[in-house]
Amino acid sequence: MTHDFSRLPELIDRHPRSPESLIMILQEIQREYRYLPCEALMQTAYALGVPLSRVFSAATFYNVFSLNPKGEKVIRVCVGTACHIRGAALIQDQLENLLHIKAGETSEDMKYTLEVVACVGACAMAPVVTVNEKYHGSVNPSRVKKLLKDK
Amino acid sequence: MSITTPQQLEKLHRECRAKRERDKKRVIVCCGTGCLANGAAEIVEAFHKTLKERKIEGFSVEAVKETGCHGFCEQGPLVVIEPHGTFYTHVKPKDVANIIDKSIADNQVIETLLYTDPVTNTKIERYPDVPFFSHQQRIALRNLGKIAANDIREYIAVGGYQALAKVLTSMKPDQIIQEMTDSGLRGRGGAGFLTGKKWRTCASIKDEPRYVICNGDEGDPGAFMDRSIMEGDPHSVLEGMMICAFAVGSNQGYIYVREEYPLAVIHLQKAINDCEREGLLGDNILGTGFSFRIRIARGAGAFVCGESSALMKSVAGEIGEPRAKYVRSVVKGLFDKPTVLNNVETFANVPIIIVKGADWYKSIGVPTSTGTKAFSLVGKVKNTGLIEIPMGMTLREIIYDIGGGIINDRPFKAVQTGGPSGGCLPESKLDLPVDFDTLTKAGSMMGSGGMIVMDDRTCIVDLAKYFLNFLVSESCGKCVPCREGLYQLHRIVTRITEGKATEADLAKAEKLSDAIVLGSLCGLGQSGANPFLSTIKYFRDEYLTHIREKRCPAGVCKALIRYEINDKCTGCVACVPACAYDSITGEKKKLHVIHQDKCTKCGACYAVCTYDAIDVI
Amino acid sequence: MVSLTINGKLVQAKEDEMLLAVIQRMGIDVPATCHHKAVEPFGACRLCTVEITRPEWDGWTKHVTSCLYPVEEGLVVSTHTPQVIELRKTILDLQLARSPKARYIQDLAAQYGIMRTSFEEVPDGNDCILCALCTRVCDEMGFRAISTVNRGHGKEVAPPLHEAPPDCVGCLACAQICPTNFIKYTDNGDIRTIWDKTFEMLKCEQTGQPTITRAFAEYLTKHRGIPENYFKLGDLKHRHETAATMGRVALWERQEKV
Amino acid sequence: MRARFYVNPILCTGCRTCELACSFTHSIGGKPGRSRIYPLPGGAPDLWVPVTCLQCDDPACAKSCLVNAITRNAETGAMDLDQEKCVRCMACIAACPFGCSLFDSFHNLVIKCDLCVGDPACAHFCPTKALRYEPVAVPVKRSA
Repeated sequence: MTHDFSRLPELIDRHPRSPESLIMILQEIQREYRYLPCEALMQTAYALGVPLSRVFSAATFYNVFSLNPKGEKVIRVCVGTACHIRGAALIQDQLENLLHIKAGETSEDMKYTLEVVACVGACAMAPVVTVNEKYHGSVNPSRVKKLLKDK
Repeated sequence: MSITTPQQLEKLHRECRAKRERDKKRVIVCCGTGCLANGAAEIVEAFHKTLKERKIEGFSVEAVKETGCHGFCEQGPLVVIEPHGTFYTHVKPKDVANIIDKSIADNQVIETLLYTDPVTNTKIERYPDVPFFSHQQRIALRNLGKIAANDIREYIAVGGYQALAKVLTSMKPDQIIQEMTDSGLRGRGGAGFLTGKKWRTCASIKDEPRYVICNGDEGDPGAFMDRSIMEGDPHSVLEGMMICAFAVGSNQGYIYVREEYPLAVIHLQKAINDCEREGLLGDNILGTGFSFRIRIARGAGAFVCGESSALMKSVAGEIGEPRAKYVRSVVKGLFDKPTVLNNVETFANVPIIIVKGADWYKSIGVPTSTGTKAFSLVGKVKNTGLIEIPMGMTLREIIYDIGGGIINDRPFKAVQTGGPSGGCLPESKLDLPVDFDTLTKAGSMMGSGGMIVMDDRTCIVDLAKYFLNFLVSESCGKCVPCREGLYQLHRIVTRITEGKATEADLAKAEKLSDAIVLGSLCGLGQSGANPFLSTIKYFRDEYLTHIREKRCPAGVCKALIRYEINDKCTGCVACVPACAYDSITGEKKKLHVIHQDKCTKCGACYAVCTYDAIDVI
Repeated sequence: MVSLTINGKLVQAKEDEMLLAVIQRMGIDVPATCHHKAVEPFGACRLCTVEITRPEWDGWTKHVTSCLYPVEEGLVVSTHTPQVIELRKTILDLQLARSPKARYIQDLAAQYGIMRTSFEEVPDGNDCILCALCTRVCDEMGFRAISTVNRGHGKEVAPPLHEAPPDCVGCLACAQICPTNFIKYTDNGDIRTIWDKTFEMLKCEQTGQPTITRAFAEYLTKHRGIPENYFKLGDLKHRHETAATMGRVALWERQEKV
Repeated sequence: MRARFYVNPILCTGCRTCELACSFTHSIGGKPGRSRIYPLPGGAPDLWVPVTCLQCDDPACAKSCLVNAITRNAETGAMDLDQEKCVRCMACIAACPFGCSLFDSFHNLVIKCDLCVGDPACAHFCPTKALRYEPVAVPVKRSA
């Protein structure tokens, strides 16, 4: 997959050039490209004067970052405690089945990425599924298919 | 124009308050994450659109306020008409025109939108009368659902930044710390360390610069109090931080917000920008010579970053591996400098303590745990949502009076507090008062405030497995007891849920748990065995049933159950498409059959069956 | 100087010392698999945990990792209480489940009476015990070429992007410090390979004896001010040159005297 | 520093007693170590030079050591190598222009002369006094 990396310097320049900014910059890059391309890691390391090993270490430590491109729609099943006891596992099971991918994977056509997330903080509406930034509360098995259809 | 003196602030406060009072009616649309998920944004839009077309005497679109979370997320989207307090639930965009015509223009109440009390089955008109709210006492959450979250003037109108003006003009740092100490406020992040004591230590260290960090990394699954405060009342957090900064002599603050809360970041950033514009953050605040700035640091998805030393590493742009805290972070914290780290809710409590005084605060709650505590009451309880109660209220009052009891009136089984590191309390402990020390003594903990209620359909062993799985995936992996120990403990508990364990395994798990508690480096590891230890303490029988009888009484552990269709089946075929594995067959209007060889025990059929025709055996 | 009691003996220690240093100086065998004097204490293996108390604590005790705990006046330390021994056993048992074939861990575990792990062996286990000595020594030396990646149970030591690390100079410190010899390298005198990166070896211009990698020498020249020409010869040839020079001087001095 | 190590090649007979003394003094576990002193031909017939660490004032070994394992011993004046700190990167061996940081392949250790913590065995046993360890008033400047 090729990318236009011309926006990288701009993303990096949104934050002060100090090691403190590392995680913030990686987040900008993740938002822009939906993953962290190698090129971006190297440019970030160079710009901040941080060793590449540290950048890679942070990129693999935190959940948000992904070294593989994510799909157009990132579907996150909240498996927080409240969601868990209200049947999040079942929702996850259904989604895995419908999309033919396991949690953490991306469909071959790059349309969907399925993830589980510890808690999105919408526990009162458990179980919760988010599609990109949109929250869907009180999801039940019959609503799962609909989730995939609408935008 | 920026505010440069306390007098100007006072003047602005009077102006804003007067403006607020001039509004005859105010429409409050809850825009917390819960209500947004249910379509609150569309409601706001509908108000704007409809009000463009219709002119109502003495009511403008400005009186429609988007506020933070009311707490009663279950019933969202919520609309409240002030000052009467008419409380509408489950509002849809199509209801908006009706609300404007009837309730705003004509003072009528729309019956169909009112909340129905599940216990008495009556409609309740005003929201303070709803039992969910009437049993609460809101201090940290005082402004949630009252003021527009994004408007600094609204905050100033209700007395915001008065506490800041008070400390800057009439109090010495030492007096502030003394006030905090006297109030008995304990850290709301979970450990319950005395806030005043922490500030005093920090202020006494002869090292500069000092930092103030607000911990908004609310990682406990099942908790969202801090999120609601950051989204709904960001200024109270900022004000609390400013007061703390003045008290300990700091000029730089950070708010660490977890990745999953993008809205909180937006609202906090807006609040910071507004404060900088108004001169409440920056150099020479209110002309007193005090300078303070706040930056937001975003988490990137790591539960362990809720631990103070890991959080500080993360703020510094490193990976969140905790360090041993033989030198406490209040002495050597961020960038090895003295650092006060408090939780969002703690900071939100600070301004009101300054305004109303330590004695007032101390009068609430119980002597060792003063004040109130916010909880997110979730799980299998009828009224789920965000609540704040005085310390000392019993679990039973919370679950049954505020929460309205268990869904479908099933039997109560356990309540889990304190997140993954906390514990489960059984029915026999329901009359315990909720405060730091009592919960700890009972084998659970206050934690940051997640309160998850479970009924008899929740398997305790499965729950322990769930939490252990969470902790294994969230362990930073630095120290052996946590990395390897929790992994092995999870393996043992998993074997129990699969019916493959023996009683010797149980003994081994207990011994291993002791080592994890004793040997781990940070709080995550040291409390990492709690999901197991606290459940085995009160629910040993359930473990033994899994081991000896190879049976899961709650019908949850897949390896130990099977689903079967009983003769209540009407042949409605609802379950057939629900089964993703084609394991249910049967003709319409005839008894259906589950083919056990294909069944993966996902429970989809059980979830969709409305005739109670599927048994879990 | 501070004085403290360790296993009943009164000992003296320097103020900024850590407990473990004093314990080891006394010849007490406390295992510590993530400890090395070249790097800062880390506190990851937890094997050096000891029990501490003070007379005024009224019998209350706590457990601390001795590698990270600074000595204190009047501290009372016990290194082998039943509880501590039990903890070490469990930790070694856990390490053995991850690294069943590592001799170093086998030997340590055997000392504590554990011949094989009582836990499930970790399916993707290997000899790496994640003590992070390699990454820490690399940091300490200033290269910061490798790091731990991922977290929790999936943590491992790896070069960035799992490719040849750009900052590595092939000094082998990581491989040398590794207590289980997990970090592999090859060196045939001409070429050294570590972390999938290949390095040219410098050789003595006269004897052909290989010394260090060219990249390492260049680093030392650039950052440590070691003249480039020092690296032209191996140590043997250097000694011969030294002898020749000193010999000339001695002869010259003798002639002067005569 | 109270004493200095003197080498007088003129007196050296190449008897190699110093080598033996050094090896045995630095034995580990009963096994003699590699010697840290070598009498080598001095470029003239019958001229031998015992080559050992000069304990330079500005030593290349310490500068090249990235973990600071080589430090000056204030008592003896020697550059001491802390074996517990050494990570065997061989930088000091490559950097020493006198070839006096050595590798003991038998014990897998980097070694160098430490003046036997103030009583060098080589000087002690040298039959001709070609090696001497004697008090000095003013240290002489030398550099690598």
